[in-house]
Amino acid sequence: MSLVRQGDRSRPRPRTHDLDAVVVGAGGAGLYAALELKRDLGPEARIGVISKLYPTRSHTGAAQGGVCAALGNTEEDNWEWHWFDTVKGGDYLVDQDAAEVMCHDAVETVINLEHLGLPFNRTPEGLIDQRRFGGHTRNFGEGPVRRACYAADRTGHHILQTLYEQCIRHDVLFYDEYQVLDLAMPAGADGRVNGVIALQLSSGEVHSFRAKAVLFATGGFGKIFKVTSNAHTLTGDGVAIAYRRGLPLEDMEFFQFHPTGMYKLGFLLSEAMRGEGGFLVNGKGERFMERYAPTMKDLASRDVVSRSIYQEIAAGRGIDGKDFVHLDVRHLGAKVLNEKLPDMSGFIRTYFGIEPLTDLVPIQPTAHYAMGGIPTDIDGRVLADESGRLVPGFFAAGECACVSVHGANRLGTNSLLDILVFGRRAGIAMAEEVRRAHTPEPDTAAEASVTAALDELLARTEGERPAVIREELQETMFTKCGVYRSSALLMQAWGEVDDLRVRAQQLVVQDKGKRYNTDLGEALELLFLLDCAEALVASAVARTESRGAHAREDYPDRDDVNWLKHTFAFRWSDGAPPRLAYRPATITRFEPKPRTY
Amino acid sequence: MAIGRRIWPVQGDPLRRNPSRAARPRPGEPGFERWMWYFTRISGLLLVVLAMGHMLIMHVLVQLTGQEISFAFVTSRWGTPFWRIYDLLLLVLALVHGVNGARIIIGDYVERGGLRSLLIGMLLALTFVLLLLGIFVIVTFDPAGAPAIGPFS
Amino acid sequence: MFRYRISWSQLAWLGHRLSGIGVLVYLFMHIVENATLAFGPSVYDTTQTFFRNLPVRLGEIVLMAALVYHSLNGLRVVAMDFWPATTRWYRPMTYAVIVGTIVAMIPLGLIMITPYAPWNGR
Amino acid sequence: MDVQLRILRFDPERDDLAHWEEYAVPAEPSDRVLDLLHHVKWYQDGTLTFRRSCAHGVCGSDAMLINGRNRLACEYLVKDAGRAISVEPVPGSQVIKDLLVDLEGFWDKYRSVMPYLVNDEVPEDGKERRQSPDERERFDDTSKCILCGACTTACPSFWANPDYVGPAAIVNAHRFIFDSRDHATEERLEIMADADGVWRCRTIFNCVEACPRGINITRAIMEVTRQIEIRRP
Ligand SMILES: Cc1cc2nc3c(=O)[nH]c(=O)nc-3n(C[C@H](O)[C@H](O)[C@H](O)COP(=O)(O)OP(=O)(O)OC[C@H]3O[C@@H](n4cnc5c(N)ncnc54)[C@H](O)[C@@H]3O)c2cc1C
Ligand code: HEM
Ligand code: SF4
Ligand code: F3S
Ligand code: FES
Repeated sequence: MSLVRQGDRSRPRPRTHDLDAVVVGAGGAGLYAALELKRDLGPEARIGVISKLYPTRSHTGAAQGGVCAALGNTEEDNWEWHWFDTVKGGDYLVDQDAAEVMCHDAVETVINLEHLGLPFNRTPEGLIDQRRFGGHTRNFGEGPVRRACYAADRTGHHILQTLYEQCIRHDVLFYDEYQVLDLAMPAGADGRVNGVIALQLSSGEVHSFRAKAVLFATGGFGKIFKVTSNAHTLTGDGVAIAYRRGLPLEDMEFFQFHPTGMYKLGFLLSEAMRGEGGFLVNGKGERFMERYAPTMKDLASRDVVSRSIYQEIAAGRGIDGKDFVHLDVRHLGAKVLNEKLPDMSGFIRTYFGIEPLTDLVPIQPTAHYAMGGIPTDIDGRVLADESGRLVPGFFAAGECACVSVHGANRLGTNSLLDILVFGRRAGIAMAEEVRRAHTPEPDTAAEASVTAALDELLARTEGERPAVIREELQETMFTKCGVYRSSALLMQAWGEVDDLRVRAQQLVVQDKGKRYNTDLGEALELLFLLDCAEALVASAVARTESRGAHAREDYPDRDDVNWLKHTFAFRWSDGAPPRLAYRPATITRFEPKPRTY
Repeated sequence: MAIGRRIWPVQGDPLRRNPSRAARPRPGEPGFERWMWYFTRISGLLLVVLAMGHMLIMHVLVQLTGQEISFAFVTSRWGTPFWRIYDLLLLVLALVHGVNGARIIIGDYVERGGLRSLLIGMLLALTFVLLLLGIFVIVTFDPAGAPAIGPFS
Repeated sequence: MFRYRISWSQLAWLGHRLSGIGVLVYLFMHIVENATLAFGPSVYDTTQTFFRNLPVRLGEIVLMAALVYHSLNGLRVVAMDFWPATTRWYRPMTYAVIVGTIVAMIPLGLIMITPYAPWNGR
Repeated sequence: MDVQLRILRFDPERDDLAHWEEYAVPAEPSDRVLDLLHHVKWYQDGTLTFRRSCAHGVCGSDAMLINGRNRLACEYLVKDAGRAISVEPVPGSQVIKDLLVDLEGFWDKYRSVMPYLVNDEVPEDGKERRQSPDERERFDDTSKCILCGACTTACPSFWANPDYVGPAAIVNAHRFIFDSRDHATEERLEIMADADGVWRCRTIFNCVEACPRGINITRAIMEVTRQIEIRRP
């Protein structure tokens, strides 16, 4: 066997790969960008997709409910209504120019997906079928509208598969199971990003990828919370890497809690369950959403529903006085449950061992989606600071980016739309960049520092295991930085996260091998999580208002005078608290109004 | 504990063939495997009648009617062309069906290479000989006056 | 491979393989045996008496069982090959084949064993 | 309650041969086997290696041989698995480390069946192509595949002959062969008719019993076979 035995830690020189463009992350955003790049630049172009998971394992595949576009296939609809809903749903922190682009391009993008092969459910006439979803309304808020295009409750699965399939067809190069650890940003090249440094998981070797344009589409970081719908691998790698490189993170304080997570497990029960007619009941058997949102009821936007659940629980009206309520879907009937929501029904049967047709389903809000992330313009170009200066060669799209089309709270189905529309636009913008840019130079300093950091981690024999620290972090964030926040809780959380960061400098990895060292991988991911948590808490402490998903007990009102602006958090220097700066939200058509549903 | 070496031959370098890319469809081989697939199924259906019929007559009916299998018995059956054709069909179909099956089984459990070719070669040779022998016996059998001394003596 | 828990349908396939090979081996021998026909009545009849005893008869019963099983299961396979929808009932069909073989072998086995059975005074 | 977890361990950097190791893991009946593996990895032995991501049966990362059957560790609960649980890597595959096997061959086969829609004609009005609900229903079952590999690695025909393209790849070919929008059916059928294609299926049904998505794989294989008969006589 040609293997390096344990104990021999001399690392070979990094292997280098020269590509035209490199995409990090093979979720919906990354794959669509790669596909557009390939279609734009032609068969000769070397477009690489690096992913720490096999592409079809990406979390886009877990998305269920649908992707919205004002196709108007089942009832009248208009993309401007969609635009309004998005802005209102985001509690007016949305950049309206970006949301306009998204809602307008939605129609064409969804149709393009159909052309690529996505098996949408169909209407009897053979058109793409649509259904209701939370926060989506007719005629600027009059009542619910059918806008979510769907493929059973596997919309994300089909988006992911369809895009992967077409990437295979167009011969995109896939580097599967490589974990990106750093950006190549050689000093003195006007801050240009021209590649990434990655760990090949199968061999433990450090590889260096050079490219004329780099896209980050690494997904979210829900794993900073204890109860979350996110996968174990959603650890904010891309977000943290950008942050460490001195780039800002936008609106990190806004993290969406989805109202219907499975109790304790956190897995998501899609909003489609309510879209099809399911509703929430409290311990007294009341449909309590009628009180909080008289028009939209259970289909009000997610932050509203999640807060309502917490208020019921706080008032002692949880089931048996505990911290959960029930979702009632019994009346939907076997046909709807088995044909339109087969996977949801399956989850309930498998993990709770109960029958949704006859039993009430215990649910609890679950950490779901990061509205914030790496700031970009409408073509996925990353912003270097609050003034709007760009980072040459660097792009971001998907959940790890913040365009910001979701503002303070994302509407259901708008995230798949975000990854598609902006993944695609980023791809097109990158093709432009590739044509313009010249051959990149290597960043040997980054290579060396990644190798050194890995060696140091592996060499340490005493310290704490990552799992312990991660567990404490998740507990802290969930209880002190969750649906309801307050100055006192946030300050506690801040202190604890700081402590954990210090302790994490002494992480110990038990596995000293090279091949598939997942122990090392988890340690690295914990460090990424800690960075995300730090930026999140710091941004949340500063925002003294309640807006969208950021609900503060001590500042219960929205404050448009002082806070109609995006937070930009910068990593200052190790140890010091992040520096915060602000950038006004773009308002074009819809003036902020109080938000009711 | 030595477990399943054959199942997990950990050979060589763990490095992958990255980047992975669209595999070109393999060139379609000529459809031998396909025709044998059909042949197996169709011959199988015919064999239900032929083989089961044969077994029922030779082992069950004979028993029930209190007869014994003897030269005379064979003479009486092969006196009519119907049974000769019947047995001829049975012979050819069962042999080809069964031998093809055996070929597949060898292919499944013997690694590609010399031994596999050798075994399959031997199988085919044996089959060929037996097929000729069987056909010869059925076709040349003379019910009227069977010779006291056979052609092989 | 050998630690994979055997399911009924996997067993059914294994049985199909074994019975197929068994019948094939018998067929090989049968052809050789029948070649004695070419040597005339006396040779043939002597060889036949050779085969009239209990062990050979038991072997023939096993052969019968193998063939019955192989045909029934073969029919199941052919049905699923040509009418894919029948795959839905693969489990009941597998049980039916196994039960069917056993049921069919009771009378067949009894008839075949008759001449050598104790109640026939041999 | 403690569960006895037996794991077949193998690390080529340290071991010459695979060996069993036992762990006592505290567990609730509602815990998944994946939770037990995590417990071992996080608090007992950090070197335990396996793949996982979503933890609720949608990504297909964690197919392994648990209690003698291929299943997803995240979909198998302790209350069904019992108090003595054995976990091994999926059979018929090259083990890279512990429960993690080499899947490159699996993906190569998947990619070799043209698993993508081929149809570059777009309706003149620029809208979606029409497809009736019935036409959509035709390939619904096979479109659920998450490429976990549980089926292919449970197939005795594949164990015997690793060149067999395998049920997972056929399922994904079926997904497109029966899509009314596709234009490359003939080519795909030609690939399927290869000597190592559908003919290697011996209707053993281990695949169906292993599939976490409940896909009737054998039916799909036989439907593809029927199409070869009909469309490529
Ligand atoms: C359970 C659930 C249900 C949802 N349902 C809906 C819905 O119905 N509608 C809707 O609109 N949205 C929904 N969402 C949200 C939406 O699915 C996600 O926001 C979106 O899929 C994110 O896609 P992405 O492309 O940004 O990233 P992901 O799909 O998460 O992909 C991340 C990729 O990055 C790779 N990666 C990460 N780190 C690294 C690294 N260091 N090196 C290399 N590669 C790396 C991963 O391997 C992966 O390929 C849902 C989310 C969840 C969790
Ligand atoms: C009586 C009616 C018969 C039927 C309906 C029948 C049917 C079949 C079928 C459908 C197969 C294919 C199985 C598969 O691919 O999974 C098969 C295989 C086989 N048959 Fe038969 N058969 C019959 C008689 C025989 C006879 C008489 C013999 C022996 C000479 C025989 C020997 C075999 C062998 C060796 C195989 C290969 C098994 C395998 O590949 O697993 N069969 N049979
Ligand atoms: S068919 Fe089923 S078992 Fe096979 S890869 Fe797909 S989901 Fe997994
Ligand atoms: S287990 Fe294998 S033989 Fe066919 S029915 Fe399934 S692919
Ligand atoms: S971890 Fe995703 S399927 Fe089990």
